[in-house]
Amino acid sequence: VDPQAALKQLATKVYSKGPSGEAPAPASSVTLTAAELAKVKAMNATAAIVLHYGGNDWSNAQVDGLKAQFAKLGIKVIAVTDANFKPEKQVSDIETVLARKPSIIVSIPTDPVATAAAYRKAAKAGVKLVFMDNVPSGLKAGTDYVSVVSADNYGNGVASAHLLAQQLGSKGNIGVIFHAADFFVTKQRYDAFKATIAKYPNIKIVAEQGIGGPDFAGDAEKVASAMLTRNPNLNAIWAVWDVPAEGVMSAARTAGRKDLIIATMDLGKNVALEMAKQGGMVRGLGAQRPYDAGVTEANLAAYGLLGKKAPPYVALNALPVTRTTLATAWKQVYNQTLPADIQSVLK
Amino acid sequence: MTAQTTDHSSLPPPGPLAVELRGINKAFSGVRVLEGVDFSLRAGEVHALMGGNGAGKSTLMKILQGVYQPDAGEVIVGGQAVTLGSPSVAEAHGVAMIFQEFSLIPTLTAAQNIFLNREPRGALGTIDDREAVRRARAIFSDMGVQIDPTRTVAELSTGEWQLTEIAKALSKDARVLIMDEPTAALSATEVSTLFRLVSGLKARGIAIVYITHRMDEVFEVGDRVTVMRDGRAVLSGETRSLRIEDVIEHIVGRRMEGALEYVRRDVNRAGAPLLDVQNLQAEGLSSVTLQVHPGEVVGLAGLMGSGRTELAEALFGVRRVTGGQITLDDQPVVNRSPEAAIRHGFALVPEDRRVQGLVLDHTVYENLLLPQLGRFQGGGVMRDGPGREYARELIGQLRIKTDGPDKQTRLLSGGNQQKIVLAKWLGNDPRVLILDEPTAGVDIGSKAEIIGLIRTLADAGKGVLLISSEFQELLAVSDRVLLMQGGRITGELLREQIAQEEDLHHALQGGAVHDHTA
Amino acid sequence: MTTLPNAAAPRRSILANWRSYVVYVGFALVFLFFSIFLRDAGFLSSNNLLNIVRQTATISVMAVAMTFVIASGEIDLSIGSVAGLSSVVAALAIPHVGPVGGAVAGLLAGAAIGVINGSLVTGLGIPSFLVTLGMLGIANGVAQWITATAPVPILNDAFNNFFGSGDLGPVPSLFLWTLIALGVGHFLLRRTSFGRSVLAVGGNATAARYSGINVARTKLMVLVASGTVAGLAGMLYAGRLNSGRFQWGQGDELSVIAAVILGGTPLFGGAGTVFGAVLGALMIGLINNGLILMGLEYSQQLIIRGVIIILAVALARRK
Amino acid sequence: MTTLPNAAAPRRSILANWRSYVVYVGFALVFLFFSIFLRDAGFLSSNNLLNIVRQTATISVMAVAMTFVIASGEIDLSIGSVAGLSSVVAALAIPHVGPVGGAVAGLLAGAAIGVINGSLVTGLGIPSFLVTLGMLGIANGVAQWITATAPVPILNDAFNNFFGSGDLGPVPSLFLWTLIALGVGHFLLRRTSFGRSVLAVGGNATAARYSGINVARTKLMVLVASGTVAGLAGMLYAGRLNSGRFQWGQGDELSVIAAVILGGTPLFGGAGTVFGAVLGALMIGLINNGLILMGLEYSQQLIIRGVIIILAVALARRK
Ligand SMILES: Nc1ncnc2c1ncn2[C@@H]1O[C@H](COP(=O)(O)OP(=O)(O)OP(=O)(O)O)[C@@H](O)[C@H]1O
Ligand SMILES: Nc1ncnc2c1ncn2[C@@H]1O[C@H](COP(=O)(O)OP(=O)(O)OP(=O)(O)O)[C@@H](O)[C@H]1O
Ligand SMILES: [Mg+2]
Ligand SMILES: [Mg+2]
Repeated sequence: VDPQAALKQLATKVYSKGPSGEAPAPASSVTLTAAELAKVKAMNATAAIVLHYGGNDWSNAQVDGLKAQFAKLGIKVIAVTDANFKPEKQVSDIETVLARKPSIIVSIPTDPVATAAAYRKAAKAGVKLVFMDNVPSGLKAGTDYVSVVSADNYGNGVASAHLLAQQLGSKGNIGVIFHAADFFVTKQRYDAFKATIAKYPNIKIVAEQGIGGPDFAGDAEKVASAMLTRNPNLNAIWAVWDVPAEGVMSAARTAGRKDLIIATMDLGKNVALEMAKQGGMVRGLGAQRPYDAGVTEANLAAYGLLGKKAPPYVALNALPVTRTTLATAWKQVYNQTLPADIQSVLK
Repeated sequence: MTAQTTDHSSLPPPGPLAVELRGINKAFSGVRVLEGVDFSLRAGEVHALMGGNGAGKSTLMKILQGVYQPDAGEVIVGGQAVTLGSPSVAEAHGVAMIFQEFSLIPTLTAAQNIFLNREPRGALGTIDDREAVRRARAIFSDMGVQIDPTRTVAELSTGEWQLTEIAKALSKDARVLIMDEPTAALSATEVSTLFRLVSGLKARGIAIVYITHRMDEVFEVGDRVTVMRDGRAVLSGETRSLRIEDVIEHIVGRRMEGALEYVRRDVNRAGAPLLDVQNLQAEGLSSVTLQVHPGEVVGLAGLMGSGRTELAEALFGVRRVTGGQITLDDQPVVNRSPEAAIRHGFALVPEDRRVQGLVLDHTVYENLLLPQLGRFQGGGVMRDGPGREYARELIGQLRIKTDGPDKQTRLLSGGNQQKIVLAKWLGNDPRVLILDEPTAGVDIGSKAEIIGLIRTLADAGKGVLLISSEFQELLAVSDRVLLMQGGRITGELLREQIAQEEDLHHALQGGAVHDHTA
Repeated sequence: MTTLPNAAAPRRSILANWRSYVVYVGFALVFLFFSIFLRDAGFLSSNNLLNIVRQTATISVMAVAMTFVIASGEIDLSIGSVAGLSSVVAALAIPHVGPVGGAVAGLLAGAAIGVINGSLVTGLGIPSFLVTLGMLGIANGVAQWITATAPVPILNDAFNNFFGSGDLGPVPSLFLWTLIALGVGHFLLRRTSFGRSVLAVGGNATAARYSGINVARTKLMVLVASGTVAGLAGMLYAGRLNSGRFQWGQGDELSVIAAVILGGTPLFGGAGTVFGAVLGALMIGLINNGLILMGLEYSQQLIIRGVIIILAVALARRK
Repeated sequence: MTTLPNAAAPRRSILANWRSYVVYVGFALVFLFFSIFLRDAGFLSSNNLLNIVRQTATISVMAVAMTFVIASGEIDLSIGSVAGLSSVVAALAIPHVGPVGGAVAGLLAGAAIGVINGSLVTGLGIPSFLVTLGMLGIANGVAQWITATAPVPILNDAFNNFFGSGDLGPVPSLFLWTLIALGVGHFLLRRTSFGRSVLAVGGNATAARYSGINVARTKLMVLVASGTVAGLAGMLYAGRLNSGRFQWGQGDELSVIAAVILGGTPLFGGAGTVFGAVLGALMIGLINNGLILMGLEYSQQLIIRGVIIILAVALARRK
């Protein structure tokens, strides 16, 4: 396989399929006319954002995009909740938020089964639901919820695999650190990575271990340290998202293995900084586009209010990031220019 | 075994043996505590068990109560050899005990404690606390004491919990009742009620073991006496055939003459007082005024709840003072905390050694040094060498019976624990010593030494305020006695004005004092 | 776990008072605050108030059992994990043995862990903190292992409604479970000799033994009860979330202990109030609910929740 | 927190023995076990052993301070959050005031929280469990708020090396920090009047007060120390991970308390061993490291870790 070509393909191709196997619609297809915009504005609608977890760059960017677009639509955001990865807390959050009778809930379900009843209750109450990434089981697009906007997590896993292969020259020994929980997003990435890397016959996974959190950086550090101890000839480590990757960075530093190649997903600030360094360990990552996703979700919510027919599944394609594309990627992910400290390192 | 044989011919026929202990041996981590002790108890008798601190009295009785198992020997209850594997087994055999150490549940009420594990039941088999309160109230009123059975034990004063322990044992309908120093925290009134109750129990054929260090009590209620020393029974006989001096000699191991008699000392009361308290106000106190002169021992006499402890606490900065003035050596002092009081030259031996006096889980050494950590440090660093040396000195001086300074304080006998509370303050060189029941549970030999010690301290110009419910002791050392009642000073007697203990009783009952010296 | 003499007379009585009303006053203050500030945000709607009860039901139920554990002078850190494991056991069992069998299996799993905890604590004398901390990991690991960390859906509506999702007329079943736990717990602690023994053992184990109470058996029973009730909490989670998963209940131990302490049970044993514990749980739920309704950011919610907890206790103390 | 009289003489002495050697025996057993089973997996390589020390350094350091807190009869649940907050404060400050100023700012943040905790506990008499639980949320919320939950990179190599990433010759700086904490803590607890006061206050606060010890000040100092040391742990996290982040240290409170208890300090105060606490932390690190090296699945690691903790304590008790 030629990683170069494969990565190029990613720019147009979306791997993930919708919850009922729907083909993905591009985000660019979701637009509102001026008349529709005015109509939505006149509704004085309200929205609640019910997150699975709020403490990372991805959530922040997503919320930024949502808030910015909701502001344009004249929709007031009345609550942002954070379930801290706990489904039961999320169920409570939904129930609580419903007391304020929002017109819209934008949410990412922590657990598709456990939260389904709560979302169904919201749908019954007439709330327009727009999901991120994942849909509660049993809910139907068009009737129960408006649409789901997903990053191409599978595609990101593919991207990270090709990027890693590219950096390794298609051969070497690697370690894999995955999320030891049946969590939709992280599982997709992991499956994609494994499937893709298997196409490189000279890349061998010599160590593989899951981490459970909540201290993902610390857990990853311990695992990475152990991997480096057991396999002194390890060339690269793949980490399932940026926070564990930071732990890998720390482990590599203490082991004196600054030549270790790290590939991961999500463009967090710390990994971006490492990537910006000349010879930094983080050589490639697959990024999502949370800001754009947020904007798209807000627009889809407006579809819901208007009763306009929405595509059931919208996906934003994966964004492979390397040192050379860092600045532009940052803009795409966060809708902001690259922070000064990273810029200064990049030079 | 040096048990004396006494002439039984003049005695009424002895009742059946309720309990017999034969050849009991017990050691704790290799240290022999009991050696071949024989002890017998008849139905309907009060058997006084005596001996120095650490002689093994409590340990022997705990074997009878099933708390400890003997290493050797036999326990015979009601004619049957029994194995008392736990307190509940002993209870099933009709044995109940008033423990010397705190054995109530502090978070439960007095009534709940009294009926613990034997709660009165309601209709549905649920426990009926109201009934328990009713019965507890009846028991208390039987005992002639006023304790609210709905108060939690943690809120009770030392004397009150002692009475609660007694009430608990009384409510059990035991055939054998062990009382381990039941009067250590009681004053005269409660003691006489207790004796009344004991007579009643005796008449009902209940066998009673009565442990005490107060000589007068033995001869008042005891039918028989057994004296222990160093883990052996060294004397046993009918009370009426024994002389007090003999008993003391067997306890202490030497003859002691006049140890508890007053030695007249000259106190100059003309000069400025060392401690001058004017109109002191605090919760439980109303306008207390008193003086202590240098070299003077002032006794505080009062009944339970009269406010003596409150006064001590107010002076020492434990209890918030709401008015009045304390002057020490013409300098006004304000003691907002014990820390300040100590800085100003006060020392307090508190009433309750378990709660206020000791960190029971710490070693003897650690407890002895606690009030003077500052003295044994240089630049913040503890100098354990001199500290240990000092602790050994104190252990020797007060004859504290312990395997060494590193023994856990909890494992010492009650009287020896009390000595530590006293010893803590000796190194501090205080100006004013406040002693609240300093000899509670201390054996007669040590008591004499402590009294001697108090005199020595006073001779060195210190002022001593002595609270004691034992009038014999109070009169042995006080140069002046203040009477307290209801939180105020109600009278003052020079030592010369008091001829005998009855005068003090009388005075406290509100009567005038007969001036024998006139 | 030995406690030590310390009956500082004046502090004692403050503590006694403190215990008796802080949670009531605190609860009232917090409730009043939100009632005024969130008048228009639906805070006082009966549905929202029932939500609070629903959301705190698992914590409330476990807090009732934890009151006994803490009152007896021990601690149980494993409850959250046990709830998760029990939910998984029930979910796996239901397709084979039906809803009743599944519930029994889940409860038995909890009880079995309680027996292990209790035996290790009383038999070997290992501090309950360590035993139950170890068990926290074991139960959690087993739950993850037997499900490969995947959720196990429960399709049986009877089970789901009975335990967590249903209503009895206008009353959510979770409300009833809370009431049952409260009633049974309160009765046991106040009106039975078992409850009395628990308090005695926690207040002074030696004295309790001298009074003929079997200290070891009492502690064992308390820990078994705690495990079983954690199993029940697992059923409630499973019913509410229509599935069993290792995550249910994770981290609850701290919330549960907090509810108990907030309710006025001292951390060192010898006293306890089941009523206070449930009110403590409700108060935490109340605060969470109110802060979300206020539309605060999560970070601000965290800060203000912390401040309110401290403030409520401090203010109540002042009165 | 008032403790109550409880004259459990026999259990005490068991505990005393227990305390003195369980962690040593347990540590030795675990070490031996892994040394044999992981001979070929690099377990005994000096680098791996140093890794264990590195990975447990923050826990070890906080465990030293927590030993004092627990010995004095209190608890501090806020340490993990405080570490996170301090790391963030330092990271934000460094670009403006340099590495020294940044470190000072981080430590001061920890100390300030300690002062607040201590004042609320001693001044208002609120149980430390509730105060520090409230503070856990507050510190965490503030850390999230001032960073908008984003990580704050630290580009200053001097800071990073000094605190967490560097080595002094062959010795990692984290090892040195552990040694310093151990040495200072052990000395303070065993050889100074402050340490004696802490133990006395935890053993019997009333008796300590009657002996002239300022109980409130002692507890205040202990909680301030705990906050400051949590701040130091925050610096170590920051240096090691080259950034400040609100998540650093989250959930550490339970590991730290576990290390202290495992080390032999009783949960209810009056006694304590700094040496044991550090060994307890190392033992937890050892187990984590060994299980990862064994290549077990995460769920299996959880189970076996729990079993080992219980087993190590139980076996050591038997000896
Ligand atoms: N559990 C124990 N472990 C070790 N030593 C003990 C234990 N219990 C008692 N001892 C020791 O046994 C000896 C006898 O103690 P005991 O309490 O029986 O004395 P006592 O005669 O009741 O004294 P006192 O008059 O002071 O109450 C003491 O030296 C005491 O230190
Ligand atoms: N209701 C209560 N709550 C808490 N502590 C109490 C209470 N009543 C009494 N105490 C404490 O008990 C101790 C002694 O009280 P009290 O005066 O009733 O008994 P006493 O010592 O036998 O009498 P005396 O005043 O003659 O010494 C004091 O420390 C007091 O603070
Ligand atoms: Mg005795
Ligand atoms: Mg008194």
